[in-house]
Amino acid sequence: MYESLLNWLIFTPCIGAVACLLLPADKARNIALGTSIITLLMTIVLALEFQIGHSGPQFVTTLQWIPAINVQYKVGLDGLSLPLIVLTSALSVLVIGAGWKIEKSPNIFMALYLLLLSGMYGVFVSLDLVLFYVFFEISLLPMYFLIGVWGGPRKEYAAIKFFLYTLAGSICLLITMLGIYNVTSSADFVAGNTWDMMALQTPAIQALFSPEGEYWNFARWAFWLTFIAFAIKIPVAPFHTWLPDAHVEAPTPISMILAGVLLKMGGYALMRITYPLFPDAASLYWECVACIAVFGILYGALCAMAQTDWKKLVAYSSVSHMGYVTLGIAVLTRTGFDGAYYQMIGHGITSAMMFFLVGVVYERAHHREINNFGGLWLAWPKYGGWSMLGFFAGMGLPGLCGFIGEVMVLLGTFQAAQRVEDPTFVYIIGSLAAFGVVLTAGYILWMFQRIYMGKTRPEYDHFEKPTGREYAIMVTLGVAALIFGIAPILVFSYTNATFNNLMSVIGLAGLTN
Amino acid sequence: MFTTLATGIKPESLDQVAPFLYLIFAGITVFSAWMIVISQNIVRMAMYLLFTLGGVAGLYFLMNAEFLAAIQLIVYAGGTLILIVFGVMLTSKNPFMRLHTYLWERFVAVGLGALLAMLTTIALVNTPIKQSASDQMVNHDIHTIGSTLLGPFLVPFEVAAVLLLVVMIGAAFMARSRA
Amino acid sequence: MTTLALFEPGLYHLVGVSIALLAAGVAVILTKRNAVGILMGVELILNAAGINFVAFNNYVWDNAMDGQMFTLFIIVLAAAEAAVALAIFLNFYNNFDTINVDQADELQG
Amino acid sequence: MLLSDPQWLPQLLADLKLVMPEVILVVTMCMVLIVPFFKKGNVVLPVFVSMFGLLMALLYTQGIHLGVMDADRTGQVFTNTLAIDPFSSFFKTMLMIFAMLIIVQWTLFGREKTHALDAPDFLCLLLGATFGMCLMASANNLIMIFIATESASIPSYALAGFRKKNRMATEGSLKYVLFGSVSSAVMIYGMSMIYGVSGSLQLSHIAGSINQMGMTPLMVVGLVGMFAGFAFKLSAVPMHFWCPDVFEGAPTEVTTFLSVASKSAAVCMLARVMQNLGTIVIDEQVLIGIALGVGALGAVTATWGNLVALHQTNLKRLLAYSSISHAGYMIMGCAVLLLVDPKLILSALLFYVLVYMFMNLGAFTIAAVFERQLGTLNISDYAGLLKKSPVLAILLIVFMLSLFGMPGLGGFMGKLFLGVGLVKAGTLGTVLLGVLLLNTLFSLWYYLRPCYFMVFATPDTQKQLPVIQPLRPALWAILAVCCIMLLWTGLLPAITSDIAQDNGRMIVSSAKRQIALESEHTSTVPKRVVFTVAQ
Repeated sequence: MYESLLNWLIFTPCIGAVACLLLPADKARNIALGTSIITLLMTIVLALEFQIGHSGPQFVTTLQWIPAINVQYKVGLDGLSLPLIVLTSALSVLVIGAGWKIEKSPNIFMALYLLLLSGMYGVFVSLDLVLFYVFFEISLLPMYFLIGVWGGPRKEYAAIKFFLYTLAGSICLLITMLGIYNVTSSADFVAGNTWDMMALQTPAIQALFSPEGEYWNFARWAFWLTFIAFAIKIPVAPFHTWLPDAHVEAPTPISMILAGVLLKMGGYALMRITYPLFPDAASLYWECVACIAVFGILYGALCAMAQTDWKKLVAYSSVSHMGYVTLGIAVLTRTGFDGAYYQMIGHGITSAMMFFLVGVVYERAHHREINNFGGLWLAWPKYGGWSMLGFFAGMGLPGLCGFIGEVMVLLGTFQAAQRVEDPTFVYIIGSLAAFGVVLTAGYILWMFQRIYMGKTRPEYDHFEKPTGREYAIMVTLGVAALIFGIAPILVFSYTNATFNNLMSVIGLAGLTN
Repeated sequence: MFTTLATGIKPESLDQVAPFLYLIFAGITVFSAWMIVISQNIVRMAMYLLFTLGGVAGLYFLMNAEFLAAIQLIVYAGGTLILIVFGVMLTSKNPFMRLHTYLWERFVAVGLGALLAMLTTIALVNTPIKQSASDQMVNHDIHTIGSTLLGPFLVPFEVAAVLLLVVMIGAAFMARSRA
Repeated sequence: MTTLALFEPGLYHLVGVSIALLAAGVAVILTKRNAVGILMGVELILNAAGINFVAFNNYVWDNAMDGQMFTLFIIVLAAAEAAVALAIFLNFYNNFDTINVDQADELQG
Repeated sequence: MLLSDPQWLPQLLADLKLVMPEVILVVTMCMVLIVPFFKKGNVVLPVFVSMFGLLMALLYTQGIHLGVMDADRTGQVFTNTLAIDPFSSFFKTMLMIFAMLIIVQWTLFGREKTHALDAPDFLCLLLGATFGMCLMASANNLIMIFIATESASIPSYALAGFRKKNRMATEGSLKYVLFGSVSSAVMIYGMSMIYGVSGSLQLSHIAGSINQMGMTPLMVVGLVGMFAGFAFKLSAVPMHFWCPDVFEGAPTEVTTFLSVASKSAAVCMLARVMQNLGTIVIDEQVLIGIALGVGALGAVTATWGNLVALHQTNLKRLLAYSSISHAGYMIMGCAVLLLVDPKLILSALLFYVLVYMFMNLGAFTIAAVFERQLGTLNISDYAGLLKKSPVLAILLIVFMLSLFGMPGLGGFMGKLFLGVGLVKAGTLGTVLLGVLLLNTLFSLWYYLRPCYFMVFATPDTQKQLPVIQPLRPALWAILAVCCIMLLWTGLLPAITSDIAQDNGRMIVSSAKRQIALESEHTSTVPKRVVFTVAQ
């Protein structure tokens, strides 16, 4: 009965987008909200029907899409995708709430947003590489227009930069896909080519990817290409420069969805494509990737510390936090993977909340200069309280959702010492990553002090108090941050079986746990 | 001449003067061709082109292609060239219009032409040209020409007819004066 | 064969003439400013190709008439092309009062 | 097929059946010319006649293709001058549909600018060019290649200058005819060298002679000359100067026709030459050498087209340069034909041509609407157009994104199929693939420029653009067809790509037999090349 529900989940937002465009503009908000609530309900049904303890994809639909080169329309839901789908659905409702006051052509805004939603669902559920690529790119285009039309003063620059960077990444992915085609349709592989992610993990194809004897075999360069493709999306430090611009210029709801879900596409894709498909290369280059990740953590944190633009600070904190995701994946331990995944969920909640908190103030103050704020708590005590919850969750305070991910990543990193001969490198990496936590606490507390503490300012009296709609969003996110800080089992019960399977594919499960 | 066209057999005497004829025709052709390059007067250029075309016709005649030589004279020298001369006369108010080209341009052009010629010559000299598969030689008489034209070359022949129709339409359209 | 002949004109002699014509044609195309002049250069190259075809047909590939036939079509084409080209030149001249191709620079890069 | 052969008449009739589409086109041309004698100054009648003729030719092509007319006699007709195979039939079908759409476009746009008495001339030239392009797709020997190219080009010269009083149009057509005649002369010179070395005009024999003699220097000269001629038709880089000028000056419907039909016909012709070489030539080195040369041509073309397009401000010129770069991609596809399973690449090329046709038709149609109604082609004047005419703006964005290769639209699938073919071709293919993808990345910049101005930029208050009047239904139909085709080929390419795949077959004349023949004759002694005049 629920078999085809996943397809409806992907395409319902598309239908909603068309409805937004065709029906009168003032109905667009209601249509979008209705659509996102419907998808949320669908997601809840999927989550309830999901068989826990089953590692493979469920609710699978397989159709021949382009038979000429054996491309399939194959979607399915497994432990890796389900929590992210739930996160997407839940955030999508809140984001529409946050964008309720958009005045400039709300119908086109909502239509593009719903199209983006389709793209995001598609990315998280597609099990065929070409299909994945198509959704990956389709999610780019609405984002370009959403930033470029509804953004801040330098919106065009930010939009084109975002587009070009991510597109460069997608092209790396495309090269890999064509390479996979080349390998799997070669003469010594009789089964014919395939783009099916599950089929590509089988030993027969793995042997083709990394033949003996050749140093730069296909798996190794494909690993780096896909890594760059997704590192741009995450973003990992050297490829991150699009992110601060995009975040600063994007309107609040778009920043929320960008930080909350779009960045997760990178981490998800690393876990879904790069690591299971090229595990040999992953274990060969793990030190290198770990170094990049730790550099990202520290660089992001230091940059955040140096910012005077509030939103830019939050944006750099995303770079730093997503560094933990990369690190957790890079160290190739079960705990690290769990931590990285949990960090994605946690960051999805906290970053959305942080951007929303910034947006609430920006809407009233029309500037984001940290040094020109102060004493906000006294002006709006209730808002101040929820802000504290949000920022401290982002900081990784124990009991809140940011903590679990970071700690597990660090534990996973130190666990990696067990499988290497000389653990010095692991200890250095681990210590530096742990130092990142200190830096995070530093910049968040310092920012918090400069904005919320101290004497209140006279101009706050002219500000409209945060409305009930805004409190509702804050409360929902804050409560989620609390719940996920206390009960990680909510996520791990879904992911456990799939991660067991993933570790056995990567071939290091026995080594570490 | 007529016997030649009809039978493809040449009078014996022609054989003996062939080298001289070759020298004369080749000389006319190449000399006039290069005079076109040098000449600054468009009418003179057209005149030299006439000599070139005539010389080429002579060379065709030497190479057992009498029909082609005749066609070259009738269609090319008699038709196309007249067209060009008309073009010259219609498009220049001054019938002895001079073309101004800089000296260095002429040097560069001649240099490039010489370079091209040299490359082609080198390629030609370094290429062993082999004999065809069969050793039977075709008669170049008018009968063979006709049956070849309507045999293996039927489609190009018909297409050329259509092409000429289209060209007629196009040229008539371009040249007629209607608003 | 004969006592009169100083040499026997052969393939290389004819192709030599053709190459000289080609070079002249290229030089004409590159130097002349007048569209009709350029067309003359084109005619020279076409004639060079024609000589090649007939020479190769006569001296090397004499089992068929392909080369001669090709030359026949070249002559037809040259006439056709010249007709259309001159009509276009005339039209250009009516609009610009010149057929100097350097004047054709309203459209740029 | 000599006249003395008693079988010549039945043979001729049988062959004639297979070239019926071309014959129908010629008959239609004549009809279009005759029609004014019955009703002078009428436009509808010639349009109707030519549409009917194209439709008949289309049906006949399909009939031949499906084997309804003559089940087992597709192949080489008229002593191998023409090859009627699925590849050429598919291309012809697309070409006829395209010509019909062009005539519709012309009837809506250009007709008022054309004198009613000139309408038959226009249609006749258009049909003549279509006829030439049909032959280009089938041409199987040098003389056919030469004469088909000319019969496609010469009407195009006249078409480009069809607006006689327009200075830009005349200038464009002058440049076109000069470049065209020079490059065709070079092509013919190259062919004469090829003939000199191989002794045949037949493509398969020429390839066979490469087998026999190796790649002689003269053959190299000949091939370079011939490809230079092709490069002109393809507007490949050293020969591309005519393209933007002609495209800007010519009437938009002619621009559309030239940018799509003449280029894709040239691609088909190049593909056939390459396919003949690839099937028959054995020497690996020679094949790689040719592929390298053609691939470099394609790579340079694509890159140059994109680089120059980056700073174009005129929509039509931008599209012209974009079409140069697309030609480059297709040339790259032709280059690797020598190295991989040709069916894969041929079907990819057919699919690409199909998609390219609709992308360009759509984009140029909108450019024509803007040119007519707004009176400007300057992209920066389109600021804020999304508000004023949202549907047209969105459609233009769709076409631009498809030209760029956005997934979900046909352009992406075309590039994907091409990429799939390229990646199978070893190192050369991989390098070309890299060029293709890098170019795709760069091209985003200029394809987004119209989108940027229409969507983001604030309109200049000084300049008041006229309001766009409602378009005619037929025009909406063209745009809708283009858009639907792009979505269809982009989202559900299975059917189209299957058709392309089924048609990606080309008959290479008696390849195996040829190779056998060559091996028998390898021992022939070189003939003395100096003879007396009379032997």
